[in-house]
This record gives sequence, C-alpha cells and structure tokens, in this order.
Amino acid sequence: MHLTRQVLRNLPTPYGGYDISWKRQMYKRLAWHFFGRRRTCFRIQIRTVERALRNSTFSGSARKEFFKELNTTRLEAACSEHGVIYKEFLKTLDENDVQINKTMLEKLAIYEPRTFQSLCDMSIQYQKDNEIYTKNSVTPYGELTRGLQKPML
Amino acid sequence: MANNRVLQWATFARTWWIFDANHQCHIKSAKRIALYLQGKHKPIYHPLSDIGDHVVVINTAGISMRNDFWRKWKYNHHTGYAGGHSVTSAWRLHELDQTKVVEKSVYATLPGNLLRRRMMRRLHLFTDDNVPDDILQNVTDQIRQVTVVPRLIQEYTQEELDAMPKLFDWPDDYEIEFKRRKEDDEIKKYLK
Amino acid sequence: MSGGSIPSNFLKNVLNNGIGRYVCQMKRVTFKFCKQRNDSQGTRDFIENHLLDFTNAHPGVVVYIQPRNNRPSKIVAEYLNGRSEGIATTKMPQEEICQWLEHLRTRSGAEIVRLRKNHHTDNPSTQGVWHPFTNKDTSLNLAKFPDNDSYKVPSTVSTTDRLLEMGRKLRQEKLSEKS
Amino acid sequence: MSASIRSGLKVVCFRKLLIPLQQVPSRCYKKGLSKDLRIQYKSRLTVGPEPDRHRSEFINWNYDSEVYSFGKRLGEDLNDDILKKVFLHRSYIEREKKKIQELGIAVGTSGLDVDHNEQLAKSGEQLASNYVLIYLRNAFPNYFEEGIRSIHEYLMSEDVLCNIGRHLGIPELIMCDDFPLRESTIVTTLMAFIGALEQEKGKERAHLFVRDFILPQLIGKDINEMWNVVNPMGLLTAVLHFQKRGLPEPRLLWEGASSTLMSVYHIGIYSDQKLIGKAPGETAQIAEEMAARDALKRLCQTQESRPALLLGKLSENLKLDEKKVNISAKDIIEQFSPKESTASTSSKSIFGIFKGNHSLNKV
Repeated sequence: MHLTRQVLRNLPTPYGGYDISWKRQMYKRLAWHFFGRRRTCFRIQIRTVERALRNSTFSGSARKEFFKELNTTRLEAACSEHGVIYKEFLKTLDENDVQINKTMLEKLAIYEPRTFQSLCDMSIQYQKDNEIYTKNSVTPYGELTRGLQKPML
Repeated sequence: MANNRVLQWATFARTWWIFDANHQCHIKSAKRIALYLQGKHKPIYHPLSDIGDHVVVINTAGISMRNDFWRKWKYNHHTGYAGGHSVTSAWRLHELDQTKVVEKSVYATLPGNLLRRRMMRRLHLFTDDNVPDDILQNVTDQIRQVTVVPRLIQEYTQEELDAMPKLFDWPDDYEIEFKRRKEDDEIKKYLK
Repeated sequence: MSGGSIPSNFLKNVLNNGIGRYVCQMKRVTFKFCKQRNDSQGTRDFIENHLLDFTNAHPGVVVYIQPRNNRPSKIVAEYLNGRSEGIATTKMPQEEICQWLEHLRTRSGAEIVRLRKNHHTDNPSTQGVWHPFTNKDTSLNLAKFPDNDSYKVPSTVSTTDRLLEMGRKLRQEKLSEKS
Repeated sequence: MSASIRSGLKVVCFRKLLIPLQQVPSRCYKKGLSKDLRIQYKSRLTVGPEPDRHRSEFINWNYDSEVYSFGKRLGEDLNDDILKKVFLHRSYIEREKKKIQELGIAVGTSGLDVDHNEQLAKSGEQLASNYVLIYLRNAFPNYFEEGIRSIHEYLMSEDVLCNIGRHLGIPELIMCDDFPLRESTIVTTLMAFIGALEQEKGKERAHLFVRDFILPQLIGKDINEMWNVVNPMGLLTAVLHFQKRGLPEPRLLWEGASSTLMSVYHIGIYSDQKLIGKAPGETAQIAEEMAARDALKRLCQTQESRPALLLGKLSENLKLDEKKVNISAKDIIEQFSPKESTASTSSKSIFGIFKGNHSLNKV
C-alpha cells in the first residue's frame, strides 16, 4: 500500500505543477445543487458555476426590483377589491399619519383581511370628506371606486 | 391537518368569471381579461404560483374595433413551410371565426412565458349569449365592462330621431344602405 | 458564492427556550492550548485572569482545561441540542477570547446560516387567511350570471345628449330674445 | 494549440519519472495531499462510521461537576447527592453488584446501598400529569374533558418528554447499563428530577418546573387536531341542545367552480339565524363537517385566534383552582339521546342545504 501511495503522489500533474483537485473541489462545492452532469463533470460544471457567479453579481438589485413590483401588484389587487385606487390609498395613509410600510400592508392584505378592509374603508371615508375626486371611477380590475366620483359635466 | 388542507384549498381555489364583450374595445378588454387569467387580481399573486382564474367571454361576435381597424388591422399567419406566410384582415378573420379576434388579443396581452398556453386554456369564448349549463354553473362573478356601450341607432325612438337637428334631408328615392360589396368567391368557399 | 449554493435555513428555537424559562444552551466549554507556544499566550492569560470570573458568573456551564503540547489553541463549546462549535484562538489576545466566549455562550447552538426569513410563526393569521370570497357578499350565491346591466361601465352623459342639450338651450335663448 | 503543447509536456514528465523511482520529496506537501486525502476517505468508507461512544469516555469529562452544573443550568439548586440519585437507575446498581460478586468482595461493604430513582420517578410523573390536567382545564375552561385528556396525553407522551430530556442534557448524565439509551430511561429520569424537586423544594417549585418546560411544547401545535371527533355535527347538535339554542342548520355561503374537479364550497352553520361557524371544503360534505368543527372550536374557545397560553413571566401570580371540572362530551351526548330529537339529525340536513342569502358572513 505504501508503494502505490508513493507512486500516486508523484504522478505528473499536467497543469504546470500545482494540484488541480483543490480548484475542482471549490467548483464542486458551488455546484452541489445543479442537475445531471453539471453536478459531476468539471468541464461542464465550470461554465454553469461561472454563469451563476455572474448572475449573483446583479441578482441583488434584481431581487429588490422583483419584490417591489410584486408588492405593488398585490396591494393594487387588494385595494381594488375594496374599490380604492392604490395611489389614493397610500396618500390617505400618509396624510393620516398611519405609519405602516408596504411589506406590512401586504401581510395585512393576505393574513388579516379585515384589518386591511378597515384601512380601505378609512381611505374611502377620507376621500369623501376631503372631496378627493378619483379620476377614473373604476380600478384596473373593474371594481367601482367607492370614493367620490366627479360627475361628467 | 385537515383544517390546514381545507384552508389552503380555499385560498388557492380557482374562481370563474364571466365577461360580456358586447361593444367592448378588444384591446382594453384583453388587458383586463389577461389580468384575471394571470391571477393579478389576488393579493396572494406570484408569477410562479399558477393561481389564475377562469374567464368566460360571451358575445365575442359583438367585439368592436376603433376607426376602420376592421379593414386596417392585419393578422399574420405562417404555416412554417416556405412561402407559408399569409395576412388576413380583421373583418375576414371575424367572419370566419367570431371568437378569434378576442382570443388573439388576449394571447398577445398575456406575458409570453410557458404559462401562457396554460392560461389560454382557462379562457372560454362564446360568440353569443347561450353558454352551456355546466360552464355557467361554475361562474361566481362578473368582470365589469371596459367601454361605454353606445346607444344604438335602433334604440332611438322616432320622435327623438325627428327632433335630431339636421342640415338637410335626403331625397326620398336615395338609398341609405351602403352599397353591399360584391359577394367574394373566397369567403363563400370558407362559409360552406 | 451564488445564492443557491450557500446553505440556508429557517429561524428555529430550541424547545421554546425563553418562553417558560431561559436556559443557557451552552452546557460545556473546553479550552485547548499549549503551555509553551506563544500563540497560546492569549489563552493562558485568559485562564489566569478571567476564567474564574466566568465560572462564578455562569455555574451552569462546565469548564474544562486541556493543555496539549505543540497544538494550536482552541475553544470548543458543546450545546444542549448536541452540536458543538469550535473557535481557533491562535494569536488571540485575552480580551478577544472573552468576547468570543460571550458569543459562544449566548448562542442557541444552531448553525449560523443564511436565514430565508428572519421571523417564524405557527399560526400566521388570526382573522383567517384571504380567500377569493372573503371580500365578497353572500348575495353572490343567488346572483344569476351573465347579469349585464349591473356590470356596465357607470353610465355618464354621452356627447350626443350633451350636444342636444346645448342646442335646445340656444334655441330657447333665441326665442326669449325675439319675444 | 494549447492541448498539443500540454500533451507534449506530459510525455516529457513521464520519461523523467521512469528513471529515479525514489524521488526526493519536494518541500511543498500540497502536491500529493489531495490524493492522500482521497485514499484516506476511501479507506474510511470501508471501515465505516465511528462507533457511538458515551460522552464519559472522552478525556474532558468530570461527572460531579457535570451533575452540579446540570442543576444550576435549570436554575434549581438541589444538593449533589439527591441529583446523583435522580440519574441512578436500578439496572446500573444490579450490574455493579454482579461485578463485585465476580471479584469476590462481600456485597455489604461496597457502598451500593444507595437506592435508585424509581420511587422519585413515580411521584414526579404523578405530580406532572396532575398539574398539566389542572392547568389545561383552567386554560381552556369551556373545552371538553375528552379534549383536555387528549392534549394531556400528547404532552405526557414519550416522544415529547424524551425530546425535552434530550434538550436539557439529561442523556449524558444517566447511570444505567444499556447504551444507546432507550427513550423510556430518559423520560423516567426527567420525571425523577421533578420528583426530587417536589421532595426537596416542595410542590410549588415542581409545578413551576412543569409549567416552564413541559407546557411550552404546546405552542404552535393545533390542539383541536389532537382530539379526533368522528361526528362533529352530531356533537354540535348535542351541545346546542344542551345550551338550549336552535339546532344547527348548514347553509351554503359561496360556491365556486362547482362542476369541475377543483370545486370549492363555503358552508356556514346557523343556529337561531346566527352564524356560529363556517369553513371551506372540496365538496359540500367536507365543507359541512369542517364547518361543524369550526363551530365547535368557537363554542369551546379553542379557535386559532384564541389568546395565548399564560406561561413564564405572564403566569407568575396565576391562580389555578384544582377543583375545576370541564363538561364531558359523553354526558352531553347521553342527555341528547336520539329518541328526543325531532329535528333532522346531522346527516339528513346535508341534503337540505339551501342556497341561503345571509348577508352576515363575518363571524
């Protein structure tokens, strides 16, 4: 056993003297969750890992944009179900000093629908009191806005 | 566990909507239908979770296009073989199949990803009012129309028509009806 | 490191610790150091000056000292959930060792890994999670569809009617001027 | 181009190897290390995993200090010999006696007359289960006795108690002969600790220990699922009859996609025109059954939105009256024997589901 180990240690290394297996281990550690030969074969693996590393450079900002857009879609949907336009809803919350940020609003819309409903009712009442005319009297999903609708002259 | 299963079933349930496309602009109505097909009207929306709803569109025959788009709006087709490209104008396509105009505009509005075909299968198009019962039974709510339905000329009473201010009157023997264009052999082939 | 390859986990508590009573999760700590080497100097100073204060302050933690010749100095902490954490303290001054010991003591023993969400709840909703019918009235049950007139665009005065109105008004003014 | 150069290089090196078999090892050990590691890894696989060793076999282990800090860690300052007694099992004593007999020393002088922890475990178990029952009856005053029993059975079940024991560091300190430990030994040791607490510090302290360690395991668990009610609608009719209220009538609140596979039904149960419970379901029957369960939850105040259990600091000056008795579901059902009931029983009412328009849909 000792002899074979001695021979194995001194086998020639093609890459100019340093041991390539450490580098392969590092790439393998980055590709444990890939599919098929991308997980096992180094020459295929290296392309996908470097693509993944490139993607991770701009994934930070892409993540933020995605969740911001998702948040607005969800809140627009929730507001329109109660007949309130999303922009007017946010303005009402600001003017009434209701300091709930958008992520919490989204959680309320999904997990505490009655609380969100009362926020929307407050917004409708506020629009009525301050004669805020909702420009189009229908939300993007077709629900009637129950704020004040300016009669077409 | 049964409780959580049932609550999850209700939250992700697919509801059926109905939309009356009579005298509605085909682009605006497509935009609104596409939102419902994607499920963007739900606070639990996520592009990966396929929670779109079914939409039953009735009166697609009555769809409307602005100005003279019936003549100018062209649909391109291609059979995939060499020289297989063909162009059809809207009126001809509408005469061949009265649901196609709505279907194509919704298909164009939906995001072009793998879910689009699946969402299109949840779009049920009917040329007029009668919808089979098992589909109508599923419908739980209706989507509001997109454009104001204009008051048709037939709906004006004779007195209102007379009271309408006029500059001059047509001579009696003048034929009001547009000249019917000559019957096209091509269409006859399809319509048979 | 791309996001997918970094291990991640959800927030978890050991045995709802802290709700009934807080139990220090570190049950045992071992100081391994060498008597001669100078990179264990920090650990040796720590043992001389701070170790007794630590043991008096925290009787719930068993402390072991393991001198090993020519080995790098290390702190190994064992936790109640069966995991153990080690920190290499070579060339570390005694103050830093105190801080690391404090870090080890106040941990829950779980692996420090990227958290998918920094909060956890077993019943997220008290008013009932949203479902497509929460904001709808039960009268929907009886409604017959397609019910066309209540889903039209809210009717407004059309332009032809407004023109007719203006025309009528002008004619009246003319008549009143004449008379 | 580069491939050809590299292949050329390989040939050159290979010729170099053949001449001196015994090469002067180069100073940097990195060259063959990964190959060595791979060989070691392969041999490790053939040998198999490390055998489980008892923690006491390692060098950094001192039983007395471990036992001392175990007490201190939980905030109970019991003296050492009672703590050691808690961890001493009968099997350990018998094994030691056998060993001594083999060595031929008289048994009396071996100092093994210390008794084991069975007696403590029995009293600890008794105290813990009583206290859990009393606490649950006071925490859920309107809940049925059977429900309370099912929660108690869950809490005092072997895997929950064993999990608690494992996470308090008990298994390493146990003196008994079987290794790896059986779950029952860990549970008896935990109970023995409670018994010791009761013996040394009194009942109050032992109750506090149970309230701080066993009861928090209820957090996040759905207590209604622990008691399997086979016919919730029947039980609901019995309860409403017992409370002299109108019999439950299931009504369809909403219905979606009913002619497809993905149908959803929301059924609400009314008694005297008041909505007492509602639930969704894949079919009308499932929805009705779940609505009955929901109604029962609201009647017994064990629904998800109930106030949290009073534990830890909140329960400092908690007064629990021992004598509290909860109504038993069996008595209610016996009172409401089927002979008396004229109204349609639960099964009939399903077919009589009316599409009712009840604007009050918020419970």
